[in-house]
Amino acid sequence: MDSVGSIIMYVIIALSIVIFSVLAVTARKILRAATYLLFTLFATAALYFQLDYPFLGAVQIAVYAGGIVVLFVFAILLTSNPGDNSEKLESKKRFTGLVAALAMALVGGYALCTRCAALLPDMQSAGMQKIGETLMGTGYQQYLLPFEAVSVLLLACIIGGIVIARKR
Amino acid sequence: MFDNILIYFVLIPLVMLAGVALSQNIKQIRAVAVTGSLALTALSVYLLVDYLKLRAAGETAAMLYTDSWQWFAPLNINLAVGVDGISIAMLILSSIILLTGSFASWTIMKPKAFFLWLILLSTGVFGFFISIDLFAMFMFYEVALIPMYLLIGVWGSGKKNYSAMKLTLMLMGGSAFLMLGLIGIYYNSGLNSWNIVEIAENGSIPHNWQMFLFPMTFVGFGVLGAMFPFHTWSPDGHASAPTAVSMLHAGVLMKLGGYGCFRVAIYLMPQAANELAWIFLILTGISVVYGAFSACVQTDLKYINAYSSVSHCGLVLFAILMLNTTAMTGAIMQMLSHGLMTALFFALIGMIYGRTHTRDVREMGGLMQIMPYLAVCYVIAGMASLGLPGLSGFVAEMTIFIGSFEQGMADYVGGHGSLRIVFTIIACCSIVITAVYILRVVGKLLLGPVHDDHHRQLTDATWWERTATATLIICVAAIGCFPNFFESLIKFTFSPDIFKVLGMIQ
Amino acid sequence: MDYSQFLAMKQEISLLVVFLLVFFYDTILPKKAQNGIAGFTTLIFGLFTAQSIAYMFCPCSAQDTTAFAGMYVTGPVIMAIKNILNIGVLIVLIQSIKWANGEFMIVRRGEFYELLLVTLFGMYLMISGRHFLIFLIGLESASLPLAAMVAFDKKRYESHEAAVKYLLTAVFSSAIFMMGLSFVYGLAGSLYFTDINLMIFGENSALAVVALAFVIAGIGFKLSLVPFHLWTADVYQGAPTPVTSYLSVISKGATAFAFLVVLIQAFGMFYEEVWQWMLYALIIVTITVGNLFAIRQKNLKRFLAFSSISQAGYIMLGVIAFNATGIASLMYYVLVYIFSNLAAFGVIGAVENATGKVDMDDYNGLSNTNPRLALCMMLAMFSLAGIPPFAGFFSKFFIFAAALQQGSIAIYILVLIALINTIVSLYYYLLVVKAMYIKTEEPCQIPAFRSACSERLGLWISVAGILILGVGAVFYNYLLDLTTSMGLFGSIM
Amino acid sequence: MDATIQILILAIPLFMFLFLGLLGKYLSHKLAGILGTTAMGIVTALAYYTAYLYFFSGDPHFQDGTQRLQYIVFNPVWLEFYGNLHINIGFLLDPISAMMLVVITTISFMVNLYSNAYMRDHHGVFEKGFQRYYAFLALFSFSMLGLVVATNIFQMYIFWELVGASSYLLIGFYYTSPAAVSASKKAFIVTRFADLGFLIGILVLSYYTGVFSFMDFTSAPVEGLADTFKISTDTAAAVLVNKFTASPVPMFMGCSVLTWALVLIFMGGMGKSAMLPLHIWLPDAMEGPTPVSALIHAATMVVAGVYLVARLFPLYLQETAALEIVTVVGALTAFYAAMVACAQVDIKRVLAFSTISQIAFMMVSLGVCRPEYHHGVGYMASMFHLFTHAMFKALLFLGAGALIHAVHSNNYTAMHGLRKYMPVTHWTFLIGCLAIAGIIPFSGFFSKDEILTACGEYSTLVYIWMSAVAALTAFYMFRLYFLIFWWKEHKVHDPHHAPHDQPWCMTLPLIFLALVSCVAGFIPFGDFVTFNGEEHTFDLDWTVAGISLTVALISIAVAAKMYMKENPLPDKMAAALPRLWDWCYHRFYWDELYMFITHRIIFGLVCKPIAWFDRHIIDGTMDAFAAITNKASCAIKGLQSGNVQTYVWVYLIGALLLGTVTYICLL
Amino acid sequence: MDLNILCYLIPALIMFCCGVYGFITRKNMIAILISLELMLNAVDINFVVFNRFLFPGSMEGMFFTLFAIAIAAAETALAIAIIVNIFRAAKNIDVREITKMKF
Repeated sequence: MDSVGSIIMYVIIALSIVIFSVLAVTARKILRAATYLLFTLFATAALYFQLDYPFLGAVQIAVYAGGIVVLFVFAILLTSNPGDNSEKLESKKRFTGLVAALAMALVGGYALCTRCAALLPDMQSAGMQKIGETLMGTGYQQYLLPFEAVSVLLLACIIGGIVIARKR
Repeated sequence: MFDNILIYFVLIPLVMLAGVALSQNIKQIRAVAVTGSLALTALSVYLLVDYLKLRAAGETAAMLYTDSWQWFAPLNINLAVGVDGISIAMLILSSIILLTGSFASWTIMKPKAFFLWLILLSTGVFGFFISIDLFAMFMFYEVALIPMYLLIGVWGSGKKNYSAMKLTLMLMGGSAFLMLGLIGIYYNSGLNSWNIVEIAENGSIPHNWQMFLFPMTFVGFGVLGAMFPFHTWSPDGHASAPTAVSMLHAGVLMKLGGYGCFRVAIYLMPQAANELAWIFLILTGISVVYGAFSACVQTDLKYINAYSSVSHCGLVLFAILMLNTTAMTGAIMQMLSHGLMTALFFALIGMIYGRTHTRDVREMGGLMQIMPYLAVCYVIAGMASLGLPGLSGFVAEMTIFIGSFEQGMADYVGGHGSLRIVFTIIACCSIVITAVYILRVVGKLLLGPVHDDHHRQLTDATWWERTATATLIICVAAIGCFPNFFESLIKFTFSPDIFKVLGMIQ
Repeated sequence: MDYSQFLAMKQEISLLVVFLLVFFYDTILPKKAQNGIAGFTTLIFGLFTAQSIAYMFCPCSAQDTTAFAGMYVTGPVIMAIKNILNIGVLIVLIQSIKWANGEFMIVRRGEFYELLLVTLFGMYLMISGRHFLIFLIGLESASLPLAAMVAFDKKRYESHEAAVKYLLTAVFSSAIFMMGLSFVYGLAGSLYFTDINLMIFGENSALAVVALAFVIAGIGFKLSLVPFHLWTADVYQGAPTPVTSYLSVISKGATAFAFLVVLIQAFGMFYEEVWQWMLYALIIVTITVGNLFAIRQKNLKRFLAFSSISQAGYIMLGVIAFNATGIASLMYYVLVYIFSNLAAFGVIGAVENATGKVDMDDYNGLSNTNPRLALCMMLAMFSLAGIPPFAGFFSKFFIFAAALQQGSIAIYILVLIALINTIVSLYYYLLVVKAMYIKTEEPCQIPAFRSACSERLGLWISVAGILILGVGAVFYNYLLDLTTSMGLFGSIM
Repeated sequence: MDATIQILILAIPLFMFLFLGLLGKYLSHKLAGILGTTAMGIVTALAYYTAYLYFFSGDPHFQDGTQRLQYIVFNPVWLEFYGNLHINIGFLLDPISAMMLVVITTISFMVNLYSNAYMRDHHGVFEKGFQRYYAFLALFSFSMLGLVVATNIFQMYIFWELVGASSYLLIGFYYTSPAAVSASKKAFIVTRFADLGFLIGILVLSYYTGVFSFMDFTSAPVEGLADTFKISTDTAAAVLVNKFTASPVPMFMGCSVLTWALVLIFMGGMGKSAMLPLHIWLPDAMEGPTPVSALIHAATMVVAGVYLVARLFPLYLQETAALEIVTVVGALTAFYAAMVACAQVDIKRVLAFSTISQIAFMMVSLGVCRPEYHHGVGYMASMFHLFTHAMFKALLFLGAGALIHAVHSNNYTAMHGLRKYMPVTHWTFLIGCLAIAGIIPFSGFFSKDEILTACGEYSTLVYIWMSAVAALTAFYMFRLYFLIFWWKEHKVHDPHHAPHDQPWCMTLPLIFLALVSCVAGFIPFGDFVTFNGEEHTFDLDWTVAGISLTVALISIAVAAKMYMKENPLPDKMAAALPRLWDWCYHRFYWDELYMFITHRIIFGLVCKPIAWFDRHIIDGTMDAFAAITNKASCAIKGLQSGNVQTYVWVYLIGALLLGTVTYICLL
Repeated sequence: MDLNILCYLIPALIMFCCGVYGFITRKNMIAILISLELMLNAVDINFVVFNRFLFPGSMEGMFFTLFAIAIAAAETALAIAIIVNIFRAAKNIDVREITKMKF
């Protein structure tokens, strides 16, 4: 039996996730869409906090909200032609989009509903020490290798981004 | 490796390829082509003599000169070679037709590339006939097919693009089935071997697999053997192909089909062959008369001959399906006979076409007065085709009819249905229809008054053309006059196989 | 924390060393010396390849090695796979020297090589990774920098368009893939392949099936299996030719291996081998649709894109075979495919560099003006079509044979469909041959030209491969020995 | 016994064929003619010698008391099939083959000689292809000789085919003339069609007996002499490996298999011997040079059918149903041909129909022959008539050739009243006509009389029928005779080009054959040829002879009345019976019927539809595969719309479908 | 009343579907990118939720999310670079205009 507070908290988070997601993909103005995205990301971070992953929530806010959305805003400003920042959707596209989304929802929902019915178990929130060791460890379920690998990936993306974005 | 005589059937063409590639002018190319094919002919004749000697000395193995070199060892794929009487007959046929084909393409344009492809094709042919490894056989088979595309496409005439593509695709379609069949044989023979002799002797392909693999292989080879309804590549292909290619294709490549049907489909899967023969008997029986009837109303010389090939090659497959020694002997004879005679036909048509620039019988006439040599040769070829005694066609057809009738009556009397006998009689009817279309062409093309006065200036055959045609005529007549030599060669040498096959059926 | 585990990753580390050398060459050396970067990279990559191949034969590498608690595995088979890729990359590098030395490329050729090496690194990780996180990072490293490479040809609008399409679909695909992974994680509680394989044993819930479908979709995207292939043609057409050839052979080959690993290692124990049936359907659709699209193409690069789609279908036959022969055949197929396709791209690249023409109609009569290039192209086409005695025939035959080893009727039908499709593919490969050799009535659009030494070298190597790899049985025999000796559940499993 | 002579009989013509065929164009025309004629002369001498040895030497191989034996001179295997089935090329000596040797070589030699002059124009210039002509004649002689001496049915078939081919070559000798070309084609194809029946008959026969050899069919070996056989009609001894006697006797569609085989074999004979309804080629075959007509289409090849039946006669005797068919076909043909001959204008056609009619006589004679009737007189009569007919018909044809050569036309309208200009031709022709009409003492009288006797023994109906035919024969032959030599005076425009008798090498054969026709009737044929080889003396049945003689004389008188002098009677007759005349003139429209069957039905309803079917359905199907592939390719091109959103849509739906479909299938 | 795992998974799934919908319907490429971010984020939530509810003992899901965030960042950066690039080339970032290559 969860506490009423956590349920209320959950309802708020879930509702905001759903509502802001929908808004993010339906907003006419692109800048607004980015803003709704930001709210969605915040709601996600809140979810992480609620599920006892404070570190992850922090990372979510820092990277997503702080980094990516800012990037989006810059990009929007860079690429917007005056006057055409509102878009109209063709009805046909909307239909196909709806079909795809609903199909996905149906399939995914069915798949999840038939298999998953667990309740929230107790868990000790992992400390930074533990997280650090896991990140830097080489043992089972420790992630030094991905950590190193992702660094290469990031480097490559930086190089790629530079080479693409520069004017020559 | 080089102490096996058979390997030279592949090596000589390879050397010829190199020779042609290094040649500087057309004379050298001709020299290489003629020398090489003469060498091949000599080699095959030597092989024949030596083989007969071995047989006379009491050699009873199914295949002689067998040898095997590891190739893809983990998959048991070897380069296994070996020949029996049929293979030798086919080798002789191939080398003679290559030789005459070289003469027939004496003045071809772009000779270097032409001969390269032609010799590559014959490499495939020779390799196919000496191989007793399914994989190697299949590989050589495909090697022989693909040069056709360019040979027809580049040197052909008429709607060559269409024909070349159709021919290639249809034959490759056949080989698609074939590949499935061969791999299926490999996995289901219980031996994990690609060696035909081993599979035939020790393998046991389960019955239900045979029922699946037999049609695959038979259709696969049957496409090349111009089996109804997969024959339509033949008229267009032959009509568009240059002379030497038509010769080799009708003369040798179509024999690959019959040979393969026998060597793989029937030899390895006799039970299925026995049970499913009726389907293919109907198809091949139809081929025989259908091709002949179609030939009756064609106006293009090459179409006539192509349909005639459908008819004759249909007879080959038909006879093979009789599963009876006599008929099978006849089938092999028919392969030899048809190979030589159709090569002769195509050579002559090419020569006539080269002069008149038309192949439409309606636009020619009275050529006997203009080019008597070619005309007489054409008549001889026609006579061979309609089965005149003294020429090869008669011997082959009669052997087939006798054998088929024997089997058909045995079936009928034994209560196994009258399909064989009915189709034998239908096939017999082809001798009349053949006469109709052959004489029709001879009458229209060669006899009668000269149709086109422009043709009067045309010349008769040149010496290389005479060589080519005379060689083929001599061969046709030799088989026709001394059939027992050839027939006993074939029968004696392959009867152990066939008796085994039949033994397994009964 | 045992950092010595990195020592197991010799190939990756050497590759990174190469990467760093190139990176420093590019950034530190003065402008003047920059002209040599193409040659330099090719050279040291060549050395790296040689070393890597040599190391493969070293007895010390005959054992499978696991590192990072099973997150990373290497062994003879995997090294062979990587070396196959290395050889391909080396040829691509050689062929691209001329292009990279072009005036337009001067400012970014260093980055080209760096990105290329990183993507290769990513592929290494995909092949060696036994944990989906590593796999994902590898996949992304192999995809994202490629998007940048696709956009390299800044003059051409198509290049940008291709990059956008590639990137957007790639990210979408990885989202689907990760969704699938999340389901897998939900089921198995671990992302280690071995754990998944154990936990998922006999699993037949909808969640598992959907998860598998998503994972296959994510990887199928990189392999361009139908219906996840739609980006392929546009990207191949838009990308610079060396990048296209890289995409079509190396990226595809690496993913094929990775796919094999994932399916067999992580999902092999799935309920009734569901993955095989999924693959079954995908193979049929892939081969057929790829072929159907290919027959109408006019642009050679686009044409080869569709051809590579259907080839991917054939490659998957090696996976569905689910046995040692299948693995060996798959490796061999990829090896041969690398040589064949690179020969084709070598010709296209040479012609494009010299004249800028990539349409099939431009090739009409090429045999008259550039007989050698035409010959190379023809050999490549024959090899791709599976015509003996060229290597393509052998690879196709063996992959069919491997698939049929399963022996079920279903697999026979599958192979029959594949075989019938080879007829269609033969048709369009012959169209190229026809253009070059038969349509010679009009003068050729491409004048006679002399291709650069590097291009010729690349072509020579490719053609030699086409001629030797098949008839010379050692290659296939070696691979088959390797996979059988390691057993079905050897390092790759 | 030494076989050299017999080998030479076959080898010399073959060699001459090859020699003249290959090297002929390097020889002068004259030399070629001389060589050919000489060679044939040698062969004739050898054949005579062989026949002499056979009939008169009394050698135990040939004769056992009064029983003549079949003797195989040589018989090497040519082609083996299975079991005892093998084709041998051998040389069989028995009464009929010995007789045929004589007939063939005689006529052939005469024709060779005759052609030396005939194949030139009036200035002595040889015709183009003269060497070729002699080569073909040699080929024909070889084939025909091989046919008659065949030791087994398949050898006979082989030479049967060769004879057909050489006939084809000779009919089409004037290959620039479309009529000759089509005639030769027709001859070949019609006989080929008949040979199909022959072949199937052989197949049936050989399957059931397991042998090809005539001796094994029809003879019992004579003890002590391995290659000598006694002609036997005894069922038990006749067939060696006898599946026919298996019980129950194999039946097919209500008849025994043996009947089927024999009828089918007879079909071959019908073709070669131009029996109804396969006779249509023979009149057309007259397009060939006239000596060829004499040789092939009168004396030798066309009687091959009769010879075939005679050869297999012991087998036919076992299945009289087949013999009935022979009789009926023969009787109908005889009457039909005689009717038609009455209305023809072309003298060679008249002779051709007369030939058909006479051969039909022989057929009927065989058909009515039974051992119990007068010691099988029909068989002997048939062979006798074959012999005499060969002589007088060759005579008539050669005479006609002389006429044609003189007036350059085949039609009697160009001749009329030639008797004064060409006396030798006239007289010899008259002898020929008398012989064929059956006037004593010419040869035809004797042989025809025996035939009618045989018919009378068999059935009165057949006897009356055949007598009527004999009457018609006398009528049309004398119609012809009178129209050529009488009717009205010949108009000569230019005395230098008046018709005249031909040089000696043309007249000599005429005279020789006329002499033979005069005396041959007195040969005691029964001493040489009987159905079972035993000598038997047949006496003339004077009742029959008297009746037939009377009838013949009346016919001749009618003919004389109608045609000796120019008068309107024939036209009136024709006008009185317009339909009959029309049908006779148009040969009862058989040709039209055949044209209809071949062109409309075979070509129009079989070949053309098949060719169409092949091009449009079969080929169309193959093309349709390609078209469908192309269509499919175009149909799905929208998938690749270029829009990345479509791409991911397809991607997602694909992935979802993959999952759901698999899941559903798993359930 | 207990909060089932589905209570967390379903919003994530909806988020994902929104992303799908957005990708397919939006014209602006940046908007498409935003949709993609939603999808990736939904996946992250899934991982975390599964980790928390089903396998609280380990941190696999959490770390996957951690790396996924990094990857998403890299992706976005690169994507934006490319979009800016094409904006320079085509003066337009309407995805429906970017269809020069097709069929």
